[in-house]
Amino acid sequence: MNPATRSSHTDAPLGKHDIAALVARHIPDGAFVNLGIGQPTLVADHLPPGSGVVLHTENGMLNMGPAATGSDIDPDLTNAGKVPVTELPGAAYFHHADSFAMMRGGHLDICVLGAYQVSARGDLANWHTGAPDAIPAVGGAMDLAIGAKQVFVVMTLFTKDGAPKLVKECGYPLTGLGCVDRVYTDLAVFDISSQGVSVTHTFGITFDDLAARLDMPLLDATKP
Amino acid sequence: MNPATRSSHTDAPLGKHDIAALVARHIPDGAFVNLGIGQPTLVADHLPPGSGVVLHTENGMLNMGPAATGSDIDPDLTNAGKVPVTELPGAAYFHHADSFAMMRGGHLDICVLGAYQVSARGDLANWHTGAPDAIPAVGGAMDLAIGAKQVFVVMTLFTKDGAPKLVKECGYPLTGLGCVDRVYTDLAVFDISSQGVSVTHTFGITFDDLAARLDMPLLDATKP
Amino acid sequence: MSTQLCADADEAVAGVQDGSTVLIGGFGMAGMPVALIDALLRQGAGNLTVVSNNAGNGDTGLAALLAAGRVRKVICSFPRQADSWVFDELYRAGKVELEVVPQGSLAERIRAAGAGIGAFFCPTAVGTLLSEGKETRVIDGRTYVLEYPIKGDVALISAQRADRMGNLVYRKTARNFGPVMATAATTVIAQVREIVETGEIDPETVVTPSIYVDRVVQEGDAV
Amino acid sequence: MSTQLCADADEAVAGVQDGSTVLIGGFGMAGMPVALIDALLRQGAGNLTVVSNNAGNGDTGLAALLAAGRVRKVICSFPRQADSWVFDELYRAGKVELEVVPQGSLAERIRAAGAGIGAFFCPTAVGTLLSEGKETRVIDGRTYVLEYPIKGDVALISAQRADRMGNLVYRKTARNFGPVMATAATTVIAQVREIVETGEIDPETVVTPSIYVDRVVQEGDAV
Repeated sequence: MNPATRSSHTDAPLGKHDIAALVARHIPDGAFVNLGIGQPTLVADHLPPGSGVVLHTENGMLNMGPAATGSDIDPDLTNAGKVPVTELPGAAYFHHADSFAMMRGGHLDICVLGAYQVSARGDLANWHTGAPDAIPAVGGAMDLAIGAKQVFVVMTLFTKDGAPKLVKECGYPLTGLGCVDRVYTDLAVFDISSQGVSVTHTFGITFDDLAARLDMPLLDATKP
Repeated sequence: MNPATRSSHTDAPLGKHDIAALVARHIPDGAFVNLGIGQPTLVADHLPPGSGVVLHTENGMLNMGPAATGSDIDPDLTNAGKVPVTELPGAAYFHHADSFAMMRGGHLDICVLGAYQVSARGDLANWHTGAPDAIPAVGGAMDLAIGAKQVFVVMTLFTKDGAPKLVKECGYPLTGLGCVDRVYTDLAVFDISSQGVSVTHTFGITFDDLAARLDMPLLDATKP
Repeated sequence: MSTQLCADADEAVAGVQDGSTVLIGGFGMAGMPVALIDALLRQGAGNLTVVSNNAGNGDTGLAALLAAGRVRKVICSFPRQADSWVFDELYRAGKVELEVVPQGSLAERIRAAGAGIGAFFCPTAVGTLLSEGKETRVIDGRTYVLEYPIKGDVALISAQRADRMGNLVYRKTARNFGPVMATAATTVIAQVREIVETGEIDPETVVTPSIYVDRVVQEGDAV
Repeated sequence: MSTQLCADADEAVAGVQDGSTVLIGGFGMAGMPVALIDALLRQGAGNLTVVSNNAGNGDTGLAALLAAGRVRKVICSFPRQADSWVFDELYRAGKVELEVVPQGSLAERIRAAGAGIGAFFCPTAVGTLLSEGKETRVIDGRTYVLEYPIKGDVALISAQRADRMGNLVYRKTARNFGPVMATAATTVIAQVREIVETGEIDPETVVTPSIYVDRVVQEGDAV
C-alpha cells in the first residue's frame, strides 16, 4: 500500500460500496482472493479490469467470474453463497478437500470476511450470535479465518444500538483466534499486528473521537 | 476359492510361472490388484482375458496394460518398476498422494508381493537384507503391505541354502506386521489367519514332510 | 470389484441398512443426488446418520428424508439456511442430533477415512466452540486440533458422466464433495446424467476412478 | 501472485538459496524436471536437502547435482537402483545424509505440508525400522505412526502443458509427484513441453491450478 493510500481519509463515513471499493484498491494485482458471503462479495464489483486478481470460491473453483444472469445461469456453477456465477478463462475446478487444502495450506493471499466482532488481538467472531436458540452453522468461516495469508474484515464499526464491534474481547463465540489483519469499516480502517491496533484511515471522524468511542489503545497511523 | 481349488496338489514342485498361474486363478474376476516388482509381475501374464481384473500401479494409474514393446514404448508411461507399460480402455491417471491414499485406504482387493521371509503371524520382510553395508530403499513396499485388503506373497519356500523363508519370527527387518494373508511357494500354499498357518496346497511334498521342514505348527487344509 | 450398472435409482439404493451412516454429496443443489435420496426415502432405511454439507433445502431430497423421521443425526457444516425449515423444526423439537463441523474439516475428515489416515492435526476451529473437548497440540509454534475420520457405510453422489466401468467425471462446481465421499464409504452409489462406453472418458480427466464406485444409475438430467 | 513465464531454465531457477529444501518431481525419468535440475547445477546453490522419490540415475540430473557436492541430505523412498552409483558412492563415503521414507508416506507428508495439516497418524511402517523413535497411537484398534509434513523452499516439477496463467496438466504416469509437490513449496517452478493461451485448457481437466505455480519455462520435449 503506498503512503498516500494509507493516510487517506474523508469527511463523511463510507457506505458499504465505498468500503468495498477501498478494499478492492488494497488488493494487489494478481492476488488470489476469497470473498466471503454477503458484504465481502461487493468487493468483486470494484476490482479494476486487468488487475489479474483471481477469485477462489471454496466450493471448488479458481477464477470465478461475476454473478450469472439470464441464460448464463447454470445450476452446476455457483459460489459459496449458492448464487449462480460465471467462469473466466483460466478457471480450474477441484473437489472440496482440494479446495480447503488450498485454503488451509496458506495459498490464498487474501480473504475478505464479514464479522459480528473483531477483538484487539485479531480474534474474529462471525459465525454464531451466541443466542441460546440459534442453530449453529459455520460453513467455511473457520477454515477461511485461519487459512488465508491475510484476513480482511468488512463491517460497520458500531451496531445499530451503538455498541462497538471492534472490542477488547469478543463476546460472541469465536471463529478464529488472532487471525484478522485488517478491519475495514464505515468510520475507519484498522491494522492489527503484534504492535497493537493502528488506525490507518478515518472517514468523517477524528482519530481522537474514534479513540474515545473504542475501549482499547489505538495507534494513530493516519498521518503519512 | 472353491473346495476343488483348495485341495489341489501336484506331484512336483511348481516353477515360478506355475505359481503365477495359480495366483492368477485365485484372483476373483473384477478385482483391483497391485502386482509388486519382480516375480509378482508374472501373474499378469496368467490373468484370463475377460476376467475384468484391474491392475493398479502405485506411480499413479489404474487399468494398466501389458508391458510396452517397440513403438508403444512411451517414457511417460511406466509401471512401479519403471518398465514401459501400456494403457487399457477405462484407465485413469492420478498423482502419487491419491495413488497411495487409494492403497492405504484399503481400496485394493489384493496385492501380490515378493518376500525374503514371512512369519507365522503374517509379518512380512521384503525390503532390506539387514546387511550392515546395504543402502536402505523401501519404495512402496511398506504401503502395499498394510494397504490392500488381502496380501499374497509369492516366493520359494526355502533359500538356496535350504533355510525356510516361512519362519516363526522374521530375522530380516520387517516391512509390515501381520499383513500377509496367503503365501504361494514352489512347494505349498499357506493361509495365515488368527487360527494359525494352514497348508491348502502341496506340490511334490507331503504335508508331513512339509511340517517336518518348517519350525511352526501347521494345520492341514489340503483335504477337501 | 466391478461396478454394477443399475436399471433405476431404487435398484441402486437397495439394501441400505437401518442405522447406516450415509454420506450425501452436493453443495446446495449443485451435485445433490436427488434421485438417489428420493429412492432411499422409498427404500425405507431409518435411524440414519447423514453426513452432508447442508441439512436439507425446501421439502424435497434430504429435507423429505428428515421429515419422514429417517434421520437420527446430521453431521454437516451449514444446517441453517433460508429454506432449511424441515431441519430447523426437528432440531428445535429435539428430534434430530446435530454435529457441526467446519466445512474444510468435514471434507478432510472424509478424505482421511478414504485415505487410511487414523487422525490428523488441523488448525481450523482452534480456540472455538467447535473444538471444545478435542485434543490439541502445538506443532512448530502453531496450535492444532486432532480430528478423526468420518467413514460412511453408503455414499450417495451425483456426477456428470460414468463409463461402463464406473469411472466418473463431474461438471463445474457440482464436483464439490462427490470425489472425497466416493473414497470414504463401503458402498458408493452414483447417479449420473450419462453413461458412456468404457474408453470414451480420457484417462487424464477421470476424477473418480472406477475402483471407488460400486453402483451407477443414469438419472436423466437429475440436478 | 501471478505466474512468471521464464525465458529459459536458468531464469526459472534464479535465486535458489544455499541450504534450501528442494522438492524434485519424477518417478525414475517419468516427470523428472531434467532441464531445471541442470539449471540448478549451473546456478550453484549448495548444501541442499533434496526430496524426491529416487536419489538420481546415471550421471545426469539429480546424480550430477549429487556428484557436484551440492546435496547435503536426500529424503526419498528408493535411493538404491541399478544406476544409482553416484548416490551409492557418496552415501558409503558418508558424504550425504539419507532419510528413507515409505513412498506413500513421502507423498502424504508432502501433501500435508501443502494442505496445512500439522501432522497425521499413518498406518504405514508401524513396527518397522522406519518408524523407530516415532510416536505411535492405537486408534480404533489399529496402530498408527505420527508423521510430520515435508515442506520445500523450492519445488522443481515437470508437466505436459501450462497456460499463460500457470495452470498445469500432466501426461500419463509422468504426473506422479508433480501435483503434490506443487502445493508444498514456497517457490514452485515447472518445466513444461508446451505453453498455451489462457483459456485453452479445459477448466475441468486442470490438475495443478495456477495458484500453486510461481514460474513456468518451456523446455522442448524435456523428458
